[in-house]
Amino acid sequence: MEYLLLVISAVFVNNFVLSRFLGICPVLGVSKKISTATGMCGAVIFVMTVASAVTWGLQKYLLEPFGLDKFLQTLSFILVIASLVQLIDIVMKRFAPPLHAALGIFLPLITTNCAVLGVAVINMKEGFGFFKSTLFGFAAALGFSLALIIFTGLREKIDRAAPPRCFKGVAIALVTAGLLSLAFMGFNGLVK
Amino acid sequence: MQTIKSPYNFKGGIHPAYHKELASGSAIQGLPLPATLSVPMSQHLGAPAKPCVKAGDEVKKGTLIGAQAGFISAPVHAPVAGKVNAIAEVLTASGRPCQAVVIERVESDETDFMQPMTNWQSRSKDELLARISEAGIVGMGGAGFPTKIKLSPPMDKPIDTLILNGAECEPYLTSDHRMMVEHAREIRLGAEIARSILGAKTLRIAIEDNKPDAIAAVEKAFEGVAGDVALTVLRTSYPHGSEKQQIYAVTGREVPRGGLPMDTGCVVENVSTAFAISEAVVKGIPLIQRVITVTGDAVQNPANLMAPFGTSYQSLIDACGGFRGGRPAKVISGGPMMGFAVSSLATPTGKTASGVLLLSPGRVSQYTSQACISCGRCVDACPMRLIPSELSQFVEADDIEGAEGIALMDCIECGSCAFVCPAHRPLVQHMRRGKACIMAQRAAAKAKRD
Amino acid sequence: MKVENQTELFLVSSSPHTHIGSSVERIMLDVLIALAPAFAASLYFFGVDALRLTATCVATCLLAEWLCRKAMGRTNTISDLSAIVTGVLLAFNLPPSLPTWMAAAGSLFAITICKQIFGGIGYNVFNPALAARAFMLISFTGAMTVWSNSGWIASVGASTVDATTVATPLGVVKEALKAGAAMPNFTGAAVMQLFTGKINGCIGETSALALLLGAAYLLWRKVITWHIPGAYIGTVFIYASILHLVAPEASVPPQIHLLSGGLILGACFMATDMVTSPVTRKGMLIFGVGCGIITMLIRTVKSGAYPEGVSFAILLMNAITPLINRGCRNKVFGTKS
Amino acid sequence: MDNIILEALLWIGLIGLISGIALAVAAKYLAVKEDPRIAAINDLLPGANCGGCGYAGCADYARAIAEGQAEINLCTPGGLACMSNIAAYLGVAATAAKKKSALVLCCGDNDKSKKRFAYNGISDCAAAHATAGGDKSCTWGCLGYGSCARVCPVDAITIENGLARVNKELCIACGKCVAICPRRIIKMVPVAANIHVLCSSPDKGPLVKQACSTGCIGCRLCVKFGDEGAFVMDGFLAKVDYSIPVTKEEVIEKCPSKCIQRN
Repeated sequence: MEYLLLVISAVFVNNFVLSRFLGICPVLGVSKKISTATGMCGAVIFVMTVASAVTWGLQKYLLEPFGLDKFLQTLSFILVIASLVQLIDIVMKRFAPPLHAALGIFLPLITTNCAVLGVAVINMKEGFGFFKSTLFGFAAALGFSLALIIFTGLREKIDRAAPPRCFKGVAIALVTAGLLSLAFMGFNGLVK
Repeated sequence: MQTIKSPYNFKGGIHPAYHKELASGSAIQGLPLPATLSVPMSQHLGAPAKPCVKAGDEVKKGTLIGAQAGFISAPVHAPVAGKVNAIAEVLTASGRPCQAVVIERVESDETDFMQPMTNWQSRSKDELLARISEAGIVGMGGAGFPTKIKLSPPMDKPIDTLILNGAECEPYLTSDHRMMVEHAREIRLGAEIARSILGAKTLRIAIEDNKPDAIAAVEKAFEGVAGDVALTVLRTSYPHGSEKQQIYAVTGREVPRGGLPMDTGCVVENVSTAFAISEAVVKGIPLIQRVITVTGDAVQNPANLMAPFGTSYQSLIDACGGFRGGRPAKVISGGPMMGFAVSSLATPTGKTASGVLLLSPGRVSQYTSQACISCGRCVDACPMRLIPSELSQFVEADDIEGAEGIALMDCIECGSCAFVCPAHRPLVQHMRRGKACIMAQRAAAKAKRD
Repeated sequence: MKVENQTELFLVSSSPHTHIGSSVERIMLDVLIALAPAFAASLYFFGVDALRLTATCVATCLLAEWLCRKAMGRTNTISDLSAIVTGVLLAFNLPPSLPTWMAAAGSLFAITICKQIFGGIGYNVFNPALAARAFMLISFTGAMTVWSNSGWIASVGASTVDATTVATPLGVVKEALKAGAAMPNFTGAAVMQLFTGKINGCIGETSALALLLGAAYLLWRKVITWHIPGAYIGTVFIYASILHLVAPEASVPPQIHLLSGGLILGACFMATDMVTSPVTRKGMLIFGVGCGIITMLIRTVKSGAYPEGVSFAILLMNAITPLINRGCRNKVFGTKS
Repeated sequence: MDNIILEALLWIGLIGLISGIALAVAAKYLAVKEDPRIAAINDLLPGANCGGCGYAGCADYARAIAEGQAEINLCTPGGLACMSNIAAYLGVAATAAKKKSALVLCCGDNDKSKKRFAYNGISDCAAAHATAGGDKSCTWGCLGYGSCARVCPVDAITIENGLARVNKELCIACGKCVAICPRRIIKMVPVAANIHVLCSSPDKGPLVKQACSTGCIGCRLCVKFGDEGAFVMDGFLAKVDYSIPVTKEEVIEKCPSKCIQRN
């Protein structure tokens, strides 16, 4: 039950994109077509789950024992996550070229997706264990994916809308994202 | 023969105000012929006929004036006797320029018909088909597809059912209605000829239930036809005259997507086409005239006129007593749902024009550029079960590929969606534009391949 | 696109050349007519406050619509009545004591941010009135949750609740449950009071009777179909019944769920907003069921921040409407089964 | 204190080293052979990753160019310089080598070529053309519904009184308007040429006169009075042979229907 609540919380209540406002950049970037968006979701779910696991190990067995977690956390996490993404990039290019082509520039961009670093830092702050960290990473990525896919559906509609010229494109997408996050406030408090 | 109620109801469709009473009681009559007739060479689907006369030539009624120019094409015959004035360019009802043979009419009873085929039962299938082709017969319901091709399906598509289309679901029009009331015997003859050519076991005559006198006349005329013959009474609903919906209503079979009616073992022929077949085979008269309903609230005396092809709309309207209440806002060739609005009264009639509809400004509603409000009424109305609202928005945003992905090419352009659209969006025009883009892309891709 | 035709030229357009005669204005007018009984009820129960809020919202919406269209240099659309509908629906979702300026601010938000920025009617992705209500609920939390006392609490005998706390029926229950008190006793009279509308709540949502009259009119005029309201109310009923059967002491009876918290108003008038709901029948059913489940989640999870949740449920379903539309296309005629 | 900094450096260095080795190994053993031109083209692109070309970033666009799926003129930030660099690299003719611009070969606005009917439908030239053949009296002239203006990536086309006009200062000769015009009356002409016959109607004089007050009636005066060979007749329509420079500008005055104009 505890784990279930953790997942529900990360997906709906404290949605990474709509409530914590992390990872906005890929949401705006890859929300033009549903096929690209689903590919991105897959990549993010994979990266965030693995990153949660790896950074937990890094924290537990390296930073904490040596008393480095106070000031080396961010730096080392970024380093590890960046190389991890690069690795995935290479692997994907080799084994899933169409997906790689579909994700294009956005796969390397996961490196700078603050949601990935965010989930690692939150894991440490909350003091989650290995399994819980990994699960939280996975759930947070699910929440990211939910927001991305909902947003992609909306985006396809607003791309056909007729906003005034100055609001075309990203501006109107951001307004929509704001309204969507307003709607997600309804879940407030459902899970503490 | 038995009369049965249609056992299947297609999903969707609409019930527009029919206004058939304007002309349905008026018997088919002739009209004072104009001094000159411009006979278009393109009155059918496919390649336009090639004029085979030149200025100064004398023609009799029935003389070949346009030769068939390709596999999907049909010949054109002189509808009246006279002298060829010129080969000129005219705009057909659909707005496409095409060549026309302009004939200056002379009073003459001389004809140039084909040999009547007495005892057609003894003729071979090929002979009959050749006659139908020679007579220039095309589908008279609106599309104008050459009947000969329709009646000679490939060997691997056996036809078991011939459906005679007497639904006439377009509002206002009554030409097929009057044909059935007054010429049911000839229609029966034409149907029997077509049925024997096809070797179709089953014959169905489909008529909507708003035409009781036509149903009675057909019942009487088809008495004693051998085999599996029945009159299927359709509930009145537009578009029951569309091939796909009619085949479904009569047989319960759905024409597969991208397929043809013959894929379901059915051939649908309009009742007027059946009449033309009997005239050509039994009397040797080529297709040179048809019944055309002149109707609408802006014409003095709505009527059903037997008009030779090439008669101008002006002459038809004059024969009906002219305009009522001033100049109409819209003049339509065909019915209000799928007909073409014409720009000039000089437009000549043709094989596919079953009506001329004149609407006063009060009866005309205009399209607007309002946004779709997603009310879903078009979705409920679409007999092809498409999402017209979404399709039109895709096309509007030039996402033709996206529209193709949600079955744009399955649209039959029946107009049900635009009829019900509260935002008055020109939905059918969007569909046409999108389809034209796809056709152009496909043609370009094919040209690249070859 | 419309042609002013003074000349002798014929009008030429693509087919069809005839029309059923419906229009967006007529639809909006029908919605307004359907809202009339509820408006009358609100005047009866809340008096001049109902009039004040409704007038403020409608006037602000109209003004905002006019200004937006003017600023964007587009044809004016106030005559399509949609701004009035938004104004009335927003007003119906406000508590009677709300200050006038807040109502005006909400209306401004509804028309400019939720509707006109997207290009006007047809292009908006969220129901403007609901989005504005959510915006106000978060911005003016205090003022948006002050209710006048209508004596309903006394009649259900929720004595455990502080007598000075004045809340909506569902608010009363949630507070009571959070405080660990027993479920109030819902007498027949209390239910009847809910049905006629003599309860605390937003000005237009209280009288189920008046709203159902309006909904019947909309159904008769074929402005809406039964699918969304039916699926929505049905889901809430089934969900509440199951909860009530499992734990009668800890859950509100289904009839109370149906009659309170703006469910009827939401299901019949807001969820059925054409622009932001699916177009196919199947999609409408999914939309309604989704609204019902989310509403009940927000209502029944004890720690939830909101006692009611109809607006948020509909807003969330608005957000996934494009996805529903994509997934619920009809099977095209002639598709091989 | 020193110790800690040193330690931190050491650990970060170590993590970096391990990651680096892992990546290097992966890159070596999992490498995918790629068209070397993609990298080269990518280097020629500005690297803004703006997506303005319609592709997901410069690398994707470079790949599309290398595979021959994309035109080389889609990069807005890179502009002309970028395009000619890529053209030089790929050895294809840069479209801008001999500078051209689009020109609408029609000057019959709504006052000169009246409407045949009142068109009620979508504002799109192809759609209008397909509805009873278009509402302009001249069936060859510009319909003025602005499909070309909408497709123009640089907003070089404006519609004035039912007639499209190209601003040749802005035109980048991408050819999109030429392709979209349903009446095929937009042509690419050398920017240097400044005298044109702005009519596309091949009809005989009387027919043209009926349809438009400024159409070419095939009177041949331009052929007679213009430079040798600069104007040629194509049936009943005069055309400019752009390989011959026009010096005698009096043809503009000579043209009875005023369809020879400076642009």
